[in-house]
Amino acid sequence: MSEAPVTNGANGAAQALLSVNNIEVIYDHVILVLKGVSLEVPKGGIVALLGANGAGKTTTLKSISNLLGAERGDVTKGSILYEGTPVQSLDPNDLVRRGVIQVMEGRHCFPHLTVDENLLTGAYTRRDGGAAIRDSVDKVYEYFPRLKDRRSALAGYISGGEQQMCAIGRALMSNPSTMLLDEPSMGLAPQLVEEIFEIVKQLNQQEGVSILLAEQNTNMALRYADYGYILESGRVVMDGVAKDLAENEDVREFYLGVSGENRKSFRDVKHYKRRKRWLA
Amino acid sequence: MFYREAGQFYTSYAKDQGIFQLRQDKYGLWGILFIAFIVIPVGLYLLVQGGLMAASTKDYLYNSIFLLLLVNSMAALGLNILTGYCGQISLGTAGFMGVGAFAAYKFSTGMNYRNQHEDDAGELVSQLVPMLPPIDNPLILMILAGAVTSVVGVIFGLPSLRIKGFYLAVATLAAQFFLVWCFSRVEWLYDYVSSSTIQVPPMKLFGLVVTGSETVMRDGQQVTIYPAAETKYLICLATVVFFAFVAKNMVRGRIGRAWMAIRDMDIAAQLIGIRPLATKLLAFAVSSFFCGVAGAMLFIFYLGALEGAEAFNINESFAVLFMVIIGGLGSITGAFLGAAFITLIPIFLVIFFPWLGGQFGIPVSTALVEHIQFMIFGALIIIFLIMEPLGLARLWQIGKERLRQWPFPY
Amino acid sequence: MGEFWEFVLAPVLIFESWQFGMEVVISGLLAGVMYSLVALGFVLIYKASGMFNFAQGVLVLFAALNLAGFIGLGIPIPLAILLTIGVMILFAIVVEYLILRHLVNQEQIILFMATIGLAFFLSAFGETIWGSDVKKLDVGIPQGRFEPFGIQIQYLELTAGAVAAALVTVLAIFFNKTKIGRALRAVADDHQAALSVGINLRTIWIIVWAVSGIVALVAGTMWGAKSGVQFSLSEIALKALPVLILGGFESIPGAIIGGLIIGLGEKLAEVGWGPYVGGAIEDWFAYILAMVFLVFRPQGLFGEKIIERV
Amino acid sequence: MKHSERKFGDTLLKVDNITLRFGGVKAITDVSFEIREKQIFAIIGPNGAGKTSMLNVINGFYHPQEGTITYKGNPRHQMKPHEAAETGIARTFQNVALFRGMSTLDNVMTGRLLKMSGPSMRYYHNKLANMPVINYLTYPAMWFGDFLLDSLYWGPYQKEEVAHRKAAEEVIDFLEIQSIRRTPVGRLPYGLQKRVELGRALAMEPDLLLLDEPMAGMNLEEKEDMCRFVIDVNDEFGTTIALIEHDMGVVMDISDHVVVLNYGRKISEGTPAVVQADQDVIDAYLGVAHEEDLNEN
Amino acid sequence: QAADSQYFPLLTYRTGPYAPNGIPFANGTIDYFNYVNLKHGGVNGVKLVWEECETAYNTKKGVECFERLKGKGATVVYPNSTGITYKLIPNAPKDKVVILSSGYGRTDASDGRVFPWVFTAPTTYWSQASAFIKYIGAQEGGMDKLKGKKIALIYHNSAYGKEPIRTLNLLARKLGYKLTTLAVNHPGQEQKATWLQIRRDRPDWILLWGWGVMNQVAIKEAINTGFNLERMIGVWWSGAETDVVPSGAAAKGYKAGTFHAAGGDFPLFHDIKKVVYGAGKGFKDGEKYIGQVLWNRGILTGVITTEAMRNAQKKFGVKRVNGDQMRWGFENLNLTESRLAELGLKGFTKGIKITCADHEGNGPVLIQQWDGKKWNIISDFISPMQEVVRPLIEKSAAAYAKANKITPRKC
Ligand SMILES: Nc1ncnc2c1ncn2[C@@H]1O[C@H](COP(=O)(O)OP(=O)(O)OP(=O)(O)O)[C@@H](O)[C@H]1O
Ligand SMILES: Nc1ncnc2c1ncn2[C@@H]1O[C@H](COP(=O)(O)OP(=O)(O)OP(=O)(O)O)[C@@H](O)[C@H]1O
Ligand SMILES: [Mg+2]
Ligand SMILES: [Mg+2]
Repeated sequence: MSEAPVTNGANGAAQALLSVNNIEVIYDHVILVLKGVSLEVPKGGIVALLGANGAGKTTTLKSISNLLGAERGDVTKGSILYEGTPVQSLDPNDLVRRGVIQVMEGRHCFPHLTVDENLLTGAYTRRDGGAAIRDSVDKVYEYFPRLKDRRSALAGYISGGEQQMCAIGRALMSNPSTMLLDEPSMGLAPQLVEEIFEIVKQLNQQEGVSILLAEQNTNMALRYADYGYILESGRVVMDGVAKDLAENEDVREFYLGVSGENRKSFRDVKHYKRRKRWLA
Repeated sequence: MFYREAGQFYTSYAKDQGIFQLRQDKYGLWGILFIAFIVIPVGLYLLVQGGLMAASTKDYLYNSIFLLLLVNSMAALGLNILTGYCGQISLGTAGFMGVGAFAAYKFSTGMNYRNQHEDDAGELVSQLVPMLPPIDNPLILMILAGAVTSVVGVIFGLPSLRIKGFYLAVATLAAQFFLVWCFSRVEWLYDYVSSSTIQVPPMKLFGLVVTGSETVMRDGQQVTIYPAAETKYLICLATVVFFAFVAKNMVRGRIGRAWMAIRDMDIAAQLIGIRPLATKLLAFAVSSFFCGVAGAMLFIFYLGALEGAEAFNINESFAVLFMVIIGGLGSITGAFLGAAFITLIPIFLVIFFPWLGGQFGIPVSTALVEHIQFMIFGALIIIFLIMEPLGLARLWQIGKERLRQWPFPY
Repeated sequence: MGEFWEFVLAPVLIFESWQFGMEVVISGLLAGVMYSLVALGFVLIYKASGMFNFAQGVLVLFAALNLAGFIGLGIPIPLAILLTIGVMILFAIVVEYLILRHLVNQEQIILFMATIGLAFFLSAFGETIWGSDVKKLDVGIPQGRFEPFGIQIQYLELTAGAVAAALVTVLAIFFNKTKIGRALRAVADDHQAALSVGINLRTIWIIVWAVSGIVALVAGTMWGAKSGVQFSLSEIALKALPVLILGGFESIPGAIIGGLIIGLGEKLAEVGWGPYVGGAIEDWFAYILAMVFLVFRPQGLFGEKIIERV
Repeated sequence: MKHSERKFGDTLLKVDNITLRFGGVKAITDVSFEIREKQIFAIIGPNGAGKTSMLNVINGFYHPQEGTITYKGNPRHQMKPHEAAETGIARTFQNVALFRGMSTLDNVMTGRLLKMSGPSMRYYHNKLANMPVINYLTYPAMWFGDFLLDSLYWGPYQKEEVAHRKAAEEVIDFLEIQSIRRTPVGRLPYGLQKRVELGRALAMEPDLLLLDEPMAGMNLEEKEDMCRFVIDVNDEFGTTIALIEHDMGVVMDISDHVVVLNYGRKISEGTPAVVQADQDVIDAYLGVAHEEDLNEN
Repeated sequence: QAADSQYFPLLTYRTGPYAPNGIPFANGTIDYFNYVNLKHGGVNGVKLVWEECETAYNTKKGVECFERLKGKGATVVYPNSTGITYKLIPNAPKDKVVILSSGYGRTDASDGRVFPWVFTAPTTYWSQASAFIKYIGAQEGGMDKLKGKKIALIYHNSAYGKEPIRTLNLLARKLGYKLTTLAVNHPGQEQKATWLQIRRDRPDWILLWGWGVMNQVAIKEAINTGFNLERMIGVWWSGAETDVVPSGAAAKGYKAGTFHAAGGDFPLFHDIKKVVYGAGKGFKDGEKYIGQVLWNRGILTGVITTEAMRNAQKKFGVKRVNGDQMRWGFENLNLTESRLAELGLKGFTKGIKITCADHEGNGPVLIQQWDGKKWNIISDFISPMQEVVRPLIEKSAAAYAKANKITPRKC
């Protein structure tokens, strides 16, 4: 397992905080989803994980945070190291204690808990006392004033976007040192999307939080990330420094859309399916 | 390698809508039916004739194993429709089976009611007056039993509009307890006999004795004919196969899709136009019909005489639910697999342990066997669930998927 | 008054003799509390994992069997109680290790089925170890009765009432005022999300199963004092189920209130209507009563709201 | 075709002064608008503004405390969701609400249910509309007959099933999800699930299609595909579409008319261009950065 | 199967809710068989072999057991549960297996003309019910004193529990007492409502027709509500040691019916202790059951069987008897008191004489009482009111014959 080939790291200089080496994931004993994915997150970096629907982004994140077991998925090959130690045998809660927290796709709030309680649950692993936790709650409410209005509503009843904020806020409550964000911008109003990325950046710069970000909003993701990986059908097909990726022609065509004067209206999109060159 | 769809194309939707996606599956089913209908009866007959098997062993296989298996499969099919396909957990199955049994009894004896009066001497005289001609055709009885049970099932299904999940499960116990109470309290149901026990009257089908016995003169001698185990077996088998076919048709068509929609997400189902109450009640009706047939079958063929409160007690309800869950919710095959598991494993263990003990010269007490059997059975349930929460049917399916891909691992 | 009305009003008419009426009421309420003791165990586990623990009845039997067994071995009662508590904690650990951790994030019905397997196992296991004969269980709960104003009240039931009240208070405080309480509800809502925020499902489950085992011990002691300890003890779970749905699966106080309503309702019905229809109606009456409440409040009186939203 | 040239029909749905409260929370306050036939109608607004709630009101899942809804000229009161569906309103959901245990094909086929005999008495009503007197006896009888045929999968029923399968396959082809026909939808990635959900709604051949954030969680390419489907549905079948979306690019490009909600109130309404320029909208929703973003593009 | 052995399937229940009763009962019969083998080398040299099968008192399981074992040469079966008895009766003539249900099962099967294969010897529920009334009459100072008395029947809500109602009702019409029936559902853990009704009605006598935990709770409730236990009589399935265990000494005074002596003071029992347990051939922990009510009942079953078998051997001059022969042996059994004494069971029960028409024998009933430590017989044998019971049996059997198209034998 440990013999997995060393991948082309982000940039040899920064020490890899999290490294995923050539993992293979199988669901339900029969469905092979990840076919050897390797990636690295340097300490203090923001790494974006891009790719189409079903490419395996969520699966990658879940295998890092050890949540796959709950979905009858298995990492059958490869290894995952966090701060140099393998984490596959750890409980998810051990990882959280070590500072790795995941915002799950699909707004997994606790529906029968109020927004407030949801946030407090996020601080479950913290040991620094009630006052500090209250401060964090206030900070989350500062980020998301809309949540504050609905703080005593059951999370099951709040709107989709509010649930998304709740899930993100809940993750922030644990004072993480590494965050795995699975499509944080989904379903949020444009203004808020901007804000979310600002928050991410702020956490990264001020508190040194390392971030692995799975996103569909490629535009935004590449703007904020340092490094990016592009996943297609369970394989990394391209990776590189975010700026370079953003300049790459293929990436521009398929993920970013052509901006500027040439920007096509969604109304005029051609009625034929284009083929991605690298899938040939 | 051989279990592949390679080369099998369907050129019409009608074909593609067939029960089986794979020709091999179809042949498999025909094979199983062939075994069940022909190989088993003929084979056992030959074995007994050839002196390789005791006649009583053959009877044991039919009367205690095959019949019970068929009855349980029938009940599991019924519950699977309700719980597996429509998502309504019910613990009233035994009660509904009881309704079927008692309905069959009442129809078979002509719906007697009691006419009671005091005669001149002040003695109480009572007599039973039939309201309908007695029916002695078991097939008709089973259908009637199913129909009556449907009605009862619909009544007890009404609260399902409001009550969901485990709340509904527990609420259906109301049906269970109430019905069982009726079986021991409503004297009309058991023709006023003091012990509240019902007994199946003699019946014939196609000239064959099915229940009871018949005394005829043959060569100037009185001969009593008892029902052959094969007769009972084949009747039950045909019934179960027919209803399994019906169930499969229902669940793969529009009705089944409506049920599954309600099961998977009832709000979304409503928003695409499915009426929740009607759909759930239909599931209750169909499921109860099946359970009613199973109850009638249990009564007519398997037990012959029964006491409602005992034969249909709550544990039977649980047993059927186990079959459905272990077999696989929402799978017709699963109903059979589950019934086989729950019916056969305990019998197997009970026979196996004393045998094993015998091999080592250790006498095993029956109580210990029973306890070990329970422990192993419980452990097996847990192990299976951990291995595959979706039941034996899913395990079976995974096996097939693997086979399809074989020899490639994924 | 016509016969019809006499029948309809039968449960009220028993108050013609107010002493008897009061006796029915008090007995009913106290019997209800006895059910609550069993229902509490269900509530605890459901609250913490969304698991409908079919094995709760067997757990009651198992706990009582152990206690009676230890006492039967000549161990002094306080020590026997401690030992039994130890066994229940050990049991919780084993259950978590062998079963629960493998069933994270499964559907409720699957969890339910697993507890059935557990019930099979445990009942046989307990009897294999301690035998099947009826065991006397006497831990010094006062027997006998007293009769203020000619109303008969039994000490055993009064004790049960007091114990239940104490238990509920303690448990309610424990689960509502501590961080664990919130975590429990989170776990019951969504295993995966709970994992993702760092809640240790395993510890939570061990705690809850152990507490629920201890509650089962209390219930087993009370019921065992009444009937001796034997297999049938596991079947009182069926009497606790209507209490459970009436009060709501997640509510500790609900278990008590539900118990009171069910106990009172079924006794009034049985004493009032029973004689007219041949008796033994209380079993189904309890369920029908609970069902009627559910039709108006599908989550029980104090259960958590069923969230319907798209 | 530029949308300024597009022609719309009569008013299909009219929403008048709707107010919806949950306890103390006002999700919608006094909102009115009209959706015309063949229009692509967008509802936008910040999170929690009441957009989803509005759709829920339209298809009968929520019952507003005040206000009226007129659909196809008929005012409705306390309509049940399945009745809304019977009158031709279909929708997709913000948090995907597929039937997870079923395959893609079956999910799409459930969309055909209302068009099939059997489940809906309305079907018989339509079929027998000119024999009013005997209806109440014949509906159940016919239903039961169909039910029996169903259980044997025989004759007319099989034909019907095949016919609907054909219709479902058309939808599947249209959405290009042929390859996942037999896959249980629970296993599909999020984006495909959204597409299947659209397929289920389309299979209903609705008059009014409500889409709740159909493009959330998709990348550019997939969004383009989705837009194309929406436009095609609108063009080819003339289906009226009301959609909620947070991607301004999409909304501005494909919608004909936009309503903006904020805190449950309507703050602006008009063509995309008008709305985009509205300062209230910019403050409440689009944000300054986005303004730049759009300008920059 | 060896010619010098006779096979017995034993449907016993050592687990489940009724296990506490089932264990001593099963042990009794087996201990006796064991004893016969060890002491006498079997019955006339024919070794008794047997096989137990656990029914857990569940009909389905019992049926499965019987079907499995009957082919191994069974000639007699003890269904040990009313439900199983009912199920086995119709097939008995075909299976050629005698059904012996002593003191349980189907009472009207005592009519040997309709049920040639079923034996209820020595007594039945209906006999017991009438004997109880006789006993109560005697206690009250004459049958005429029964008029206006209130008798409450607390019964297990099942076929078993309902058996006596018909007889008791009939007698109530005749003798003028007032009968209230109070049903208790299985398992009977909770009987508050029943005992509240007892408190309200204040009956003069209570008859307890319970089973399993229901007995223990009923006795406890009687004590707790302060009912005079001297006036509470349990059926013979409510009068074993296990039933009074939870109450212990407090149950002193409680009475129950039985059809054989209580206690272990019979020469046979001492001999069993010596021959079986002394040689280490008994059950583990089994010795404690010797002399217990249900163990004694198990012995009686064994005795009736071996005596019937002996009878058949003599008549047909065979060693191993087949089903038909066994049936003859039962039908012509005359177990006299002197024979009982020979067996070391002097006074254990009244002589049993079975005839072609009457498969019950003479149906003697005894009353025993719990003195806080053990059961003591406190009455003489009470003969049931045959003039009332027998016509009931015949009527009921005739109805069965009609429904099942059976032509009764001529006797
Ligand atoms: N529980 C599961 N069982 C079986 N297959 C699954 C399961 N979860 C995901 N898959 C499959 O794994 C593949 C990758 O899914 P994943 O959710 O990781 O993709 P993704 O990149 O996150 O897509 P999206 O952008 O839509 O979220 C998909 O093809 C999906 O069908
Ligand atoms: N059933 C309900 N019970 C209580 N409050 C509700 C309910 N449904 C909606 N709300 C509240 O109404 C408000 C509007 O919710 P809605 O879902 O309509 O927002 P939305 O505009 O769709 O937002 P988003 O863009 O985030 O999806 C929210 O604050 C929500 O909490
Ligand atoms: Mg994803
Ligand atoms: Mg919304």
